[in-house]
Amino acid sequence: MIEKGKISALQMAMLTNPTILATAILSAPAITAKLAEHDMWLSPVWASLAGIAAVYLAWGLNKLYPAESIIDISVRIAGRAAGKLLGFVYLFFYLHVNGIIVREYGEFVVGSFLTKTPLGIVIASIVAVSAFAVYGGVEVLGRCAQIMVPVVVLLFIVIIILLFPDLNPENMLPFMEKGIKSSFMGALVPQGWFSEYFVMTFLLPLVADRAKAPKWGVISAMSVMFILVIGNITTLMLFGDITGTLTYPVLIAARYISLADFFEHVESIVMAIWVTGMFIKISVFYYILALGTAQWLKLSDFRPLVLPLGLCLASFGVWAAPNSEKLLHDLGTTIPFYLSAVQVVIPLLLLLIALLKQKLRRQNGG
Amino acid sequence: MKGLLAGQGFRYVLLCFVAAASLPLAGCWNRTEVNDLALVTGAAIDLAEGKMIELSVQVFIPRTGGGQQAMGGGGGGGGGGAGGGAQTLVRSGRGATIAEAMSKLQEKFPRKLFWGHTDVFIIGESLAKQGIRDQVDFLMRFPQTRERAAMFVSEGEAKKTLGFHPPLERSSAEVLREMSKSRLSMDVDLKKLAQMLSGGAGAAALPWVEMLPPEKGQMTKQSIPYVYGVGVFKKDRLVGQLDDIMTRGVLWVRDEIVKETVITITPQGTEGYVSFNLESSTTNVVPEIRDNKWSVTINIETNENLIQNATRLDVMSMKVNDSLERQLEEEIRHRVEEACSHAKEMGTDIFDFADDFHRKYPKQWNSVKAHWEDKFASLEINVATRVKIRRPGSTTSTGANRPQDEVEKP
Amino acid sequence: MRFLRIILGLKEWSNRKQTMQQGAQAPSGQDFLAPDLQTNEQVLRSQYANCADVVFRDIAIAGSTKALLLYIEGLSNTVEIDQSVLAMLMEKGLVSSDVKTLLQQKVAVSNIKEVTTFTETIQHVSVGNPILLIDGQNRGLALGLSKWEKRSIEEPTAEAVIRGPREGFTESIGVNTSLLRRKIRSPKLKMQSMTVGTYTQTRIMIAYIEGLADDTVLQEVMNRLERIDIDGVLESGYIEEMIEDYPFSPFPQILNTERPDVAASGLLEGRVVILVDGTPFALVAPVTLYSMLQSAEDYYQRFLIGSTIRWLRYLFFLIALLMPSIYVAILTFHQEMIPTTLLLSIAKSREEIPFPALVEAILMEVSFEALREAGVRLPKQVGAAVSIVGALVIGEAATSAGLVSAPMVMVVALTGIASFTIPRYATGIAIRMIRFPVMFLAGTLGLLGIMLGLIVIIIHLCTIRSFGVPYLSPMGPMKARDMKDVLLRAPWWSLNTRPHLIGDNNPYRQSRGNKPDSNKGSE
Amino acid sequence: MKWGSVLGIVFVVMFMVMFQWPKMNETREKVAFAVLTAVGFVLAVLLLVNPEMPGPTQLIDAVFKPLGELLEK
Repeated sequence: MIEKGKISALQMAMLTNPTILATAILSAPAITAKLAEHDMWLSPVWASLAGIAAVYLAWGLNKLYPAESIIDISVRIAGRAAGKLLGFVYLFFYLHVNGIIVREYGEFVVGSFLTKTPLGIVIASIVAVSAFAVYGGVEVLGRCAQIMVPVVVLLFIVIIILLFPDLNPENMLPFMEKGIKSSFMGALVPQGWFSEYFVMTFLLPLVADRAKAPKWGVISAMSVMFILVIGNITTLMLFGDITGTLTYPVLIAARYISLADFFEHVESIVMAIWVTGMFIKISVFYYILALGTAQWLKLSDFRPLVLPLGLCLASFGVWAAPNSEKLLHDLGTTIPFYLSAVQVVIPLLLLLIALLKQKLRRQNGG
Repeated sequence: MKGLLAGQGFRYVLLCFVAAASLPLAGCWNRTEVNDLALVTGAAIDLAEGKMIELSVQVFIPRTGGGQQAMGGGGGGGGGGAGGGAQTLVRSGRGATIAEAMSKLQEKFPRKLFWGHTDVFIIGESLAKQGIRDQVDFLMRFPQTRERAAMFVSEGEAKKTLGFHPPLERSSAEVLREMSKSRLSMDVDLKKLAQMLSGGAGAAALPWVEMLPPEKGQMTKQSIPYVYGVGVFKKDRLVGQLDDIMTRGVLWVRDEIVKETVITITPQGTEGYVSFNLESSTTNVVPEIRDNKWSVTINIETNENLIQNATRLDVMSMKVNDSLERQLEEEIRHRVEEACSHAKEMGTDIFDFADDFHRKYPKQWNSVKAHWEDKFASLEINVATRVKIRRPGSTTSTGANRPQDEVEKP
Repeated sequence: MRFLRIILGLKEWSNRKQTMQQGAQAPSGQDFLAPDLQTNEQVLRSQYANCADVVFRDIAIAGSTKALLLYIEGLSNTVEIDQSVLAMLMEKGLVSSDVKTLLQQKVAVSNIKEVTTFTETIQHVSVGNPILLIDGQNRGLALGLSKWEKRSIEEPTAEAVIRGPREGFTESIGVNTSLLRRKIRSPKLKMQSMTVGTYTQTRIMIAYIEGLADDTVLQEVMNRLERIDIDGVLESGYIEEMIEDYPFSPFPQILNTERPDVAASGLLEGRVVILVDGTPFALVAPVTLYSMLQSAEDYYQRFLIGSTIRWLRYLFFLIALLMPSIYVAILTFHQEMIPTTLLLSIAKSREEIPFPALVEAILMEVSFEALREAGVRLPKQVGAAVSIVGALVIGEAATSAGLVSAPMVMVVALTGIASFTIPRYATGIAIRMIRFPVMFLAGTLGLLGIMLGLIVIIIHLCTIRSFGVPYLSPMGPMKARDMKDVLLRAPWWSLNTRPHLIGDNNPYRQSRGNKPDSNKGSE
Repeated sequence: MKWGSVLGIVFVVMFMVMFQWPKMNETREKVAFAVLTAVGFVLAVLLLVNPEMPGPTQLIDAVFKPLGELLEK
């Protein structure tokens, strides 16, 4: 085993929760509002189906090969040459996607907080911090998540509660104005994020109490769905029709908080939530990238790869998009399909092939 | 450990050196000291000649503050000199757009303009008549401005309202801010304005600012701007205004009327007045489409407290109480209906009936969306009011100041 | 090339491990005592050449057999030697000169050990036990008559409490073990002795409760202690640094305490206590960050108060770490976060200040630290004067001269006070040190920098372990059961379990149903 | 400014090598480390010189364009 540490199923759930939530919570309301309008709060519910599918795909593959991740599993199922190629595709995919994530983080920070700071510095700083965590291995990541996630969720709830006086429930009506279709369309983008639950394929071999893993995976996906629904409902009740025109509705919502004339402008809380969540998300992707590369190259340790991959990651972050508009556009159109194609469709095919093979073997044997 | 200790120590020193070398590279990009900021407390947007936008800002001057007030209070011996000199200054810049005006304005300041504390935006009458959508777009887009900043439209030039030095508050912007918060008129902030402009009703309303003429003997600069009614926008253009009383009517319909609103009526058969203080009120707007006939019913339920009785009526009697309630209901209905008919005249749905229909009848709404204005003009509006007088105030009888025999017994 | 190798750490520096075995050891080969007194005396005299404080006393047992009494002046109880040893042995009519018989019949000393080697002899002499060597015998007697001047038990000054025992450890290890033994009277309390330091030959005691302490932890402690090869140990700090898990961490991974009650409570939770001779500070391991933020008194006050104070302490822990950074970040990056009125008054007070906020903060923090350090080092009488002058100069004059702004003085003062609410001095220092890099981060990246700094600190805390126990233990990895002693200070009747990973051998401290209930008494 | 950034990247790479190189024992690891570091360094410098360089995102965009148009609004 390349990673000697073990995590609990609870820790895995806490790692994957922000992995999905972090990017979703800020931009989801705006993107879903564009397509689903008043039914935007329903979209995460549909989208979470993709997440649950990804959890069970990862679990299904893991049940066949308990100690291995997709990198080795693909070799087992598709043969050496094709499997290695597929493994490379996955590694490149995770490097690329993580680059996009890092870029999203950078664009948010530069766009909303540090307008004059060079993007490269912002990206480099978060990659450096993540590298520090990844270097510690999965146990450190798991513990960090266990400490940070409850705080992040608590802060999020605080923001929602502070917004209560300004919410207007009437904004949620009319319900299903254009039928169920629009909320489905709105789910197409979040389903891409939810498909990221497939990262569990790398974490499952490291879980100590394996029996609980699928349960906690689903709980994690449901909690993400729940928080997204709450976030969407809140922004919808607050902004109504203009939700879709805002870049980061949750951020604006936090700016709108005003309590007793003194407690104002708490968007820094949103930044704290987002930075912490993003840190976990980037670290998890970064970690599986390093771990997967070590598995692919059959090294005995992933740590030597952490720093060079960090350099590549920061570069990919800059490379991911020429500008902020293009990034946001791609995120709202093609990237979700890219995500689910690699993380749901390909694993599904692999799983089917593997099950077929097993059946054939059994028939031949019996 | 292969006895690397010495080598390792050296390496750590070098690592630290490299890390330290990267610090100066990491400059301080966004850092601005408070000393280098000009805090904008309020801004006015006007139309200048040649379709230019004139942006005026009111900037806080930190030096002349009352920092020493605690000391100078008694023994200072009137050292104040300039008589509570100005704490704010106003400057303006022009440009084709607000953004350009803003950069022009920046050129006139040695310090960086800071918009994070701008609580008040005032739009000049002439600009409002021309359309405000582009300006609102900029204010929503610009990252520094607050979505909670109060919006106003002013009579004449908006810049003037910033130039006054109110005796009681720190700046005229603060005066407007406090007034908008007390909700004597509508309280519209940037977010609400953006919502109104993008809403289906295609109408908006902003509190209307006028100047309060100074009392005799006071310096002219000590007058204050004050809010009187609302300016009404069709699409994004100012088309008219409603006075204070009619604004109340609008507030009743929008369910934005607040406590402490005083209503005075002259009861039937008496001379003199009775005043009531609003305790609580809820408004419920019910849209209805029957046989392709569109109508709304506005149900207003109000609790009032009696605060002054300048008549001979015995307000403790249930009969008088009942009749007063009926008369109050009538009064409120009258006000609301007046506001409605005025709005209809202007063809602006400032009550957002459009959204009520949209919510209840999405299909029908979509078919009239394009010509809602006409539909609104022909809309049947019913007002139903219910008033309860809860308390007669601290004196139970007609009052301590009127002999019993003068009291009119019913 | 050589330079490059050095930076890359490739150069394997010659194995220059300093083995200083010669120290106080006797020459090997002839380590055993000779049967002939003259030889023995010669060897010992050569070992103790130029040691004027070593006394060699020739005596004749019962007037005939030659013997030698050897001790160091000031370390042994001469009165006892005279009365119980010399007087008895010199008595006439003593027949046997066999060591065993002497031991049983004549020497009126309770603590006597036989020594057979020079090494043992020298060890006993150095701790103050007089040695009696007798002609014709290849063994000697070590008489347990050591006695030296020591400080009496006093109230511990570094860890003061309002309610709680007032006795503290002293520099003498015998007293310290007795203090522990007086608190835990069970024979399950074990104490293993060890000597560390080639020259100082410092005694250390590893105390633990059998059946509670984790065996692997205990074994790890022993192994690490045995691995120490150092010339001398003058304080438990030496030991602490030599056996830590993460020597480069600013956070202490071993708790030091002056209080026997803290050490005893650690023992009861399954921890291991290391006592070092010559210092009043005992070491407790393994520990977590939370035990660093707890004071003994939390457990002596009523639990509601204890919990409240604990929360207050967590809050001030964060303030001590972040307050100046947040002030700098908000003031220079996020001015919109300050309420308008407050910002206006800060703007007024900062108007004449020549320094940027970051420089101002660092200046003030550094001078505060200097003031604190001076206050600790100076004699008490002068210390008070220094703090008064310092406070006046920095607080009053600097503000009125317009060098620093009044809000900054408040921030620094509050931070200082906050850092003193951390009951463990070592942790407090760590926090004070980390504050500075975070301040720099705040100055370059604003609140984002603070967040990143905080994340790095959390990662680091998640990484380090104290003897195998994760440093943030009941939080990450999470253990709901232990939260009752972290988020709260649960009442004693419900603090029924020992901490996870530390006291797992015997997890239950008490029976259920200890909750007091007025209806219980008359059953 | 660009040269300053290149210098910064060189510093980062130096740091990485100094930190990681002595800790590695296997040749395999060293090769992987060297190759990845080189790739990262070259990519970083290229991006500094030409930030508009077309990247993998454009490729993905082209592949998934038909699906993406569903969401175009």
